[in-house]
Amino acid sequence: MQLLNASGCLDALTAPDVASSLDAFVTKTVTPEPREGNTPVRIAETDFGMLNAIGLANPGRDVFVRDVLPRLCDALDVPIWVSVGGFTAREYAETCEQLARDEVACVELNLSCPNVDEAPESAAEIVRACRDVTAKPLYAKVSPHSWDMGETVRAIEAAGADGLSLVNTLRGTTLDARLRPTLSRGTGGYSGPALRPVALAAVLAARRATSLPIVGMGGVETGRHALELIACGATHIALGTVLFADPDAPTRVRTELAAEIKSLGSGSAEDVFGVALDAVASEVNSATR
Amino acid sequence: MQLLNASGCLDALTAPDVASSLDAFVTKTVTPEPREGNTPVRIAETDFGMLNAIGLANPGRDVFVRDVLPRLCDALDVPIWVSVGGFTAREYAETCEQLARDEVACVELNLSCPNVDEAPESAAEIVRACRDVTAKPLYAKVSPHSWDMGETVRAIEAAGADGLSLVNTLRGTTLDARLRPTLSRGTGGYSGPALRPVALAAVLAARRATSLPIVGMGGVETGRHALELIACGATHIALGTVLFADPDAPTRVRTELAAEIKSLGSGSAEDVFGVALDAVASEVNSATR
Amino acid sequence: MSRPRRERRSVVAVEAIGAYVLVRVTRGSLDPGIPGQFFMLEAPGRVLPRPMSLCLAPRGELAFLLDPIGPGTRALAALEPNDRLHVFGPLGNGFRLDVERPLLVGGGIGIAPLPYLAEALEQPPAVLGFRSEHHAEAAALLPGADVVIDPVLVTDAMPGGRDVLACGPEPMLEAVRAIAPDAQLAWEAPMACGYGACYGCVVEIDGELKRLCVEGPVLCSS
Amino acid sequence: MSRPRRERRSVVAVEAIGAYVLVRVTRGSLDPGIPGQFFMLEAPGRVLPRPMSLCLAPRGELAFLLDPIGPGTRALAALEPNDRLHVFGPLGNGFRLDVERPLLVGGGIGIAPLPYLAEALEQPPAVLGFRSEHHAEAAALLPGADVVIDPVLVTDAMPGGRDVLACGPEPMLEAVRAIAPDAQLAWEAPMACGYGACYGCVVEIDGELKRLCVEGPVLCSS
Ligand SMILES: Cc1cc2nc3c(=O)[nH]c(=O)nc-3n(C[C@H](O)[C@H](O)[C@H](O)COP(=O)(O)OP(=O)(O)OC[C@H]3O[C@@H](n4cnc5c(N)ncnc54)[C@H](O)[C@@H]3O)c2cc1C
Ligand SMILES: Cc1cc2nc3c(=O)[nH]c(=O)nc-3n(C[C@H](O)[C@H](O)[C@H](O)COP(=O)(O)OP(=O)(O)OC[C@H]3O[C@@H](n4cnc5c(N)ncnc54)[C@H](O)[C@@H]3O)c2cc1C
Ligand SMILES: Cc1cc2nc3c(=O)[nH]c(=O)nc-3n(C[C@H](O)[C@H](O)[C@H](O)COP(=O)(O)O)c2cc1C
Ligand SMILES: Cc1cc2nc3c(=O)[nH]c(=O)nc-3n(C[C@H](O)[C@H](O)[C@H](O)COP(=O)(O)O)c2cc1C
Ligand code: FES
Ligand code: FES
Repeated sequence: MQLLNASGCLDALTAPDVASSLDAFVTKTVTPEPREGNTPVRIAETDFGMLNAIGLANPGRDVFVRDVLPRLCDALDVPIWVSVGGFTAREYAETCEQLARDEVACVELNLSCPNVDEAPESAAEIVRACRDVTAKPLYAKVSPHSWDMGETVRAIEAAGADGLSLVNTLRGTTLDARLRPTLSRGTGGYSGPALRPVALAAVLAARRATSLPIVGMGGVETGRHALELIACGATHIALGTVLFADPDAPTRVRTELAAEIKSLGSGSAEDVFGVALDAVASEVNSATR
Repeated sequence: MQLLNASGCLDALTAPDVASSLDAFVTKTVTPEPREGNTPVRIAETDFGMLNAIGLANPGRDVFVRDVLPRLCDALDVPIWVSVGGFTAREYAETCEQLARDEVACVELNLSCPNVDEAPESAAEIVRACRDVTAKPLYAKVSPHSWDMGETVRAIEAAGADGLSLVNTLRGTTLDARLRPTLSRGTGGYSGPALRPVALAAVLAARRATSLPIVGMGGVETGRHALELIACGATHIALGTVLFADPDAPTRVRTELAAEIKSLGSGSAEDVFGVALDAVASEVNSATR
Repeated sequence: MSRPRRERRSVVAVEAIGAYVLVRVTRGSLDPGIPGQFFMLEAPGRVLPRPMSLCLAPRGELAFLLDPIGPGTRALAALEPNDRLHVFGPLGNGFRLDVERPLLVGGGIGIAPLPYLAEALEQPPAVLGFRSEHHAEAAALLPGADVVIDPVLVTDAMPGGRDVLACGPEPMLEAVRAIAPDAQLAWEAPMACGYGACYGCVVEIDGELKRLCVEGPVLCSS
Repeated sequence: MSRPRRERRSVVAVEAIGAYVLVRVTRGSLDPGIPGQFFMLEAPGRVLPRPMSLCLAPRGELAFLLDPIGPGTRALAALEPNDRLHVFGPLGNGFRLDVERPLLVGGGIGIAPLPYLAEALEQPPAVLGFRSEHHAEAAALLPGADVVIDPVLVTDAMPGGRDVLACGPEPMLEAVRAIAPDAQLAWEAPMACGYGACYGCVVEIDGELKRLCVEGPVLCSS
């Protein structure tokens, strides 16, 4: 079990100590061209989560590879995962080619970018195009809006992905007191505690469809939340929104998770892995009264 | 503005007084064959919502039309909307044919049944098949898992729908203390407060794509919540999960909504209708410092 | 039968009774109903209310005995005097009281509806089973009851030839039914609404899945 | 510059000061930092913490002045002595203190960082603007300050030829900048993290969108 940050939820150059407390650091999504991102207001709290419409602000792949990546290597001891975004399969693949460097431990394909159609064919097409040009481990990051998670996941696996990252944000809106959307863009990505049941269901459905490694995420705030994702079939855990409230969350969650596992009488995360799947298969309690 | 119950969240025969406090009563989804529904456990609370896996328990369309519908008419003074489910466009259409009776004010097509693929073509196909056989008002009920709400809604409108119902539940899972899914089926529909930002975003996106009437729902608990859906473009409001906690919610929400509208200096819900859309179009505040 | 009402009531007192907690609220114009009926109690901070049998109906009050086992019951146990909560009821079908030789049987928190029932039946004999001495302190709510503690079971201590009215965990109810086929048994199921709206609480009754909140919670076992 | 830390602190006192609320917490081993720096305060029941300028640093304490305008600030204002909350800081860049003829300018809750700043600068002259007499009671935190009340504006009362250090609502800061181009201004933006992780707090600085929590909140206006 490795503990990562969720893409876009940590800047390792600004907070290298936080990044170093993880098992691997995942960059914010890198796109072909530099993007300034959306006009503020970009973030808003909701009652049980938050919305963001950062707009994939990033320096573009050229500057990323030339300038940011070397600085990340200097600042960090942990492996670096690069999150890749784009608008066509070819753009994704070209970025993957540029990332064929020792410093990059893994590529995470963000398949939930605006304007990227996430029907299974399209996700698979992107994965296949990248698979053709890179030998790096390829993780596909999937949105919970996918109607049939099993189908999506099987298509992504068939296209050559080495792992999955689940889940990205849901689409959400919140209004201010005067009934205007709080975010300038009107709508943003909904993350945090409210996402937990959605993330558990997505990981469970994906685990039923594949034995690929899965980075589980969505509202994880405590060791117990991480444990539940592992029980649903996550092999690794990523922390997103919780990092905003608590930069010490990696160390805390790790400690809490170890305590949870111990209190179950288990030795390690592996013992708990996927236990929720067995339960559904075996337990159909027909009530007779 | 009409206030309805969300399908599956009220039994008018058991609680006719609650149903009569609405502007119209929506039945639980009726399928071609009788369905006993899922084995318990069927419901579970989560931190900010609830899960249900009732499994479309219903007596089937024949018994519904012959036996339940007349009893509903006797018990209620308010119009009756019938929610229709099925597995093929033809099944939906056949049910619509059976519902060509004066007692039925409106048909709501539940397009988010298990095993019903909700890609725009398929939803549109169902709507078209029903449109061909009925003159009743046809509302299409859409899941928030739809990747492109605008496209889904345009396809549904082109197929002849008279209105939309937004949103159905998200898929969610929750585990008990021993890490087994609380629901026997493993996964269920996630409703309640956590859904609010998702419902607002879905209604906003749908309203951008169509001028059809929209029944907004998802986590409405107060007049303020109803007001926000109206500001995002809902023409009507449905109450779901809140009815379980508060059978008096229809009267309360109506009173609160009137007070909210008054405190905004507006005369009626119509004045507030869609104001959130104007705000996004007009307000792009470029920060200069 | 009295029509259920929903009112915002005030907490009068919250008292520990062994491992359980007795929550007393002002009665307002709520009807205490028939023993075995239940109320939906708003659990502060939770989305859904929780079903609770009426335990006692002191003048001007309604009292509920609860076992703090999860987030909802713990939130209720943490209430303080003058806190307010919505209470909805009475709901469901209670015990039939037209029995000749009543015997009350309770297991664990299943004692909850028995004090109010005992009052209606003029203190009939009772057998109560608990899993520890600490839990058994709740037997004080039913003076004169026979009390057994694990590993002794209520079915070991039940006299024969009685009209049994029982409430307790499912395995206990099954065991009671095995030796007293005509017993009236108060069952449990997870409930979202308590008034027939959600179809969440179904259990198999006469070979069909039926709503326990409408058909029960008290069912005749045979 | 001192490294920010996150600690669980206890509330010492919560005091109303006019329309505002002063929340005093134990200092623990947190560094109060440079005036104009801020802390992220856990807001009970909310998902995200809230940025607050340090207002005062009494011995063994940190004190924050807040305007209860929304769910987060209202939750903070409802804290009671001995309640605990996480405090993370000091964060961002404070005021440069190497100025010759300092003048502090504050508008509304923009007074928050000025008492601690005034201490560091040995009580320089100050001009404060408020929207009502009630709000103006907070001027007691900055003895000797000139106070104006709407419709009179701080810019009407600002003496010239001074090194201005200002905090207040955006329109006030714009107006101050117009007459004092070299002023140091403390800006606000919605923040999720306060330490550069979310890119939520960007504002246009030198023609680019930059993170206010990293580059600011105090910016030199020219
Ligand atoms: C008609 C009726 C009357 C009841 N009367 C009382 C009473 O007087 N006093 C009292 O303490 N409790 C009573 N209960 C049970 C009580 O409602 C539940 O214990 C409570 O809802 C649990 O909520 P929670 O959030 O604390 O725990 P949860 O997290 O909801 O549950 C904790 C554990 O208990 C199990 N569980 C939850 N609800 C039930 C249930 N209804 N049946 C069986 N297992 C369940 C869960 O699966 C879980 O393992 C009654 C239930 C019913 C249906
Ligand atoms: C560096 C910094 C220091 C601050 N110091 C203080 C302080 O010492 N005392 C104090 O009372 N407040 C201070 N603030 C502002 C304070 O953080 C916000 O008022 C608070 O986060 C609002 O949270 P809420 O949940 O109460 O209201 P919300 O519901 O979040 O907001 C209520 C209203 O205020 C607006 N708003 C929210 N946050 C901001 C913001 N940061 N800038 C402009 N408008 C906003 C919203 O759009 C909304 O209209 C500071 C902000 C920053 C960035
Ligand atoms: C501010 C913010 C920015 C994000 N940026 C990205 C991104 O650039 N790429 C990406 O794949 N996911 C991004 N995400 C989604 C997260 O990686 C994660 O999938 C999601 O937030 C759910 O996890 P959480 O509930 O723990 O935050 C972002 C999330 C937030 C809150
Ligand atoms: C117990 C339960 C049963 C439901 N049954 C149906 C159904 O039969 N048909 C349907 O279209 N939606 C059904 N729904 C979804 C609701 O109609 C509604 O779309 C959803 O719950 C969101 O609204 P809410 O958050 O206000 O509950 C059900 C929801 C719940 C909680
Ligand atoms: S609890 Fe809702 S139908 Fe019984
Ligand atoms: S508040 Fe998160 S980057 Fe500034």
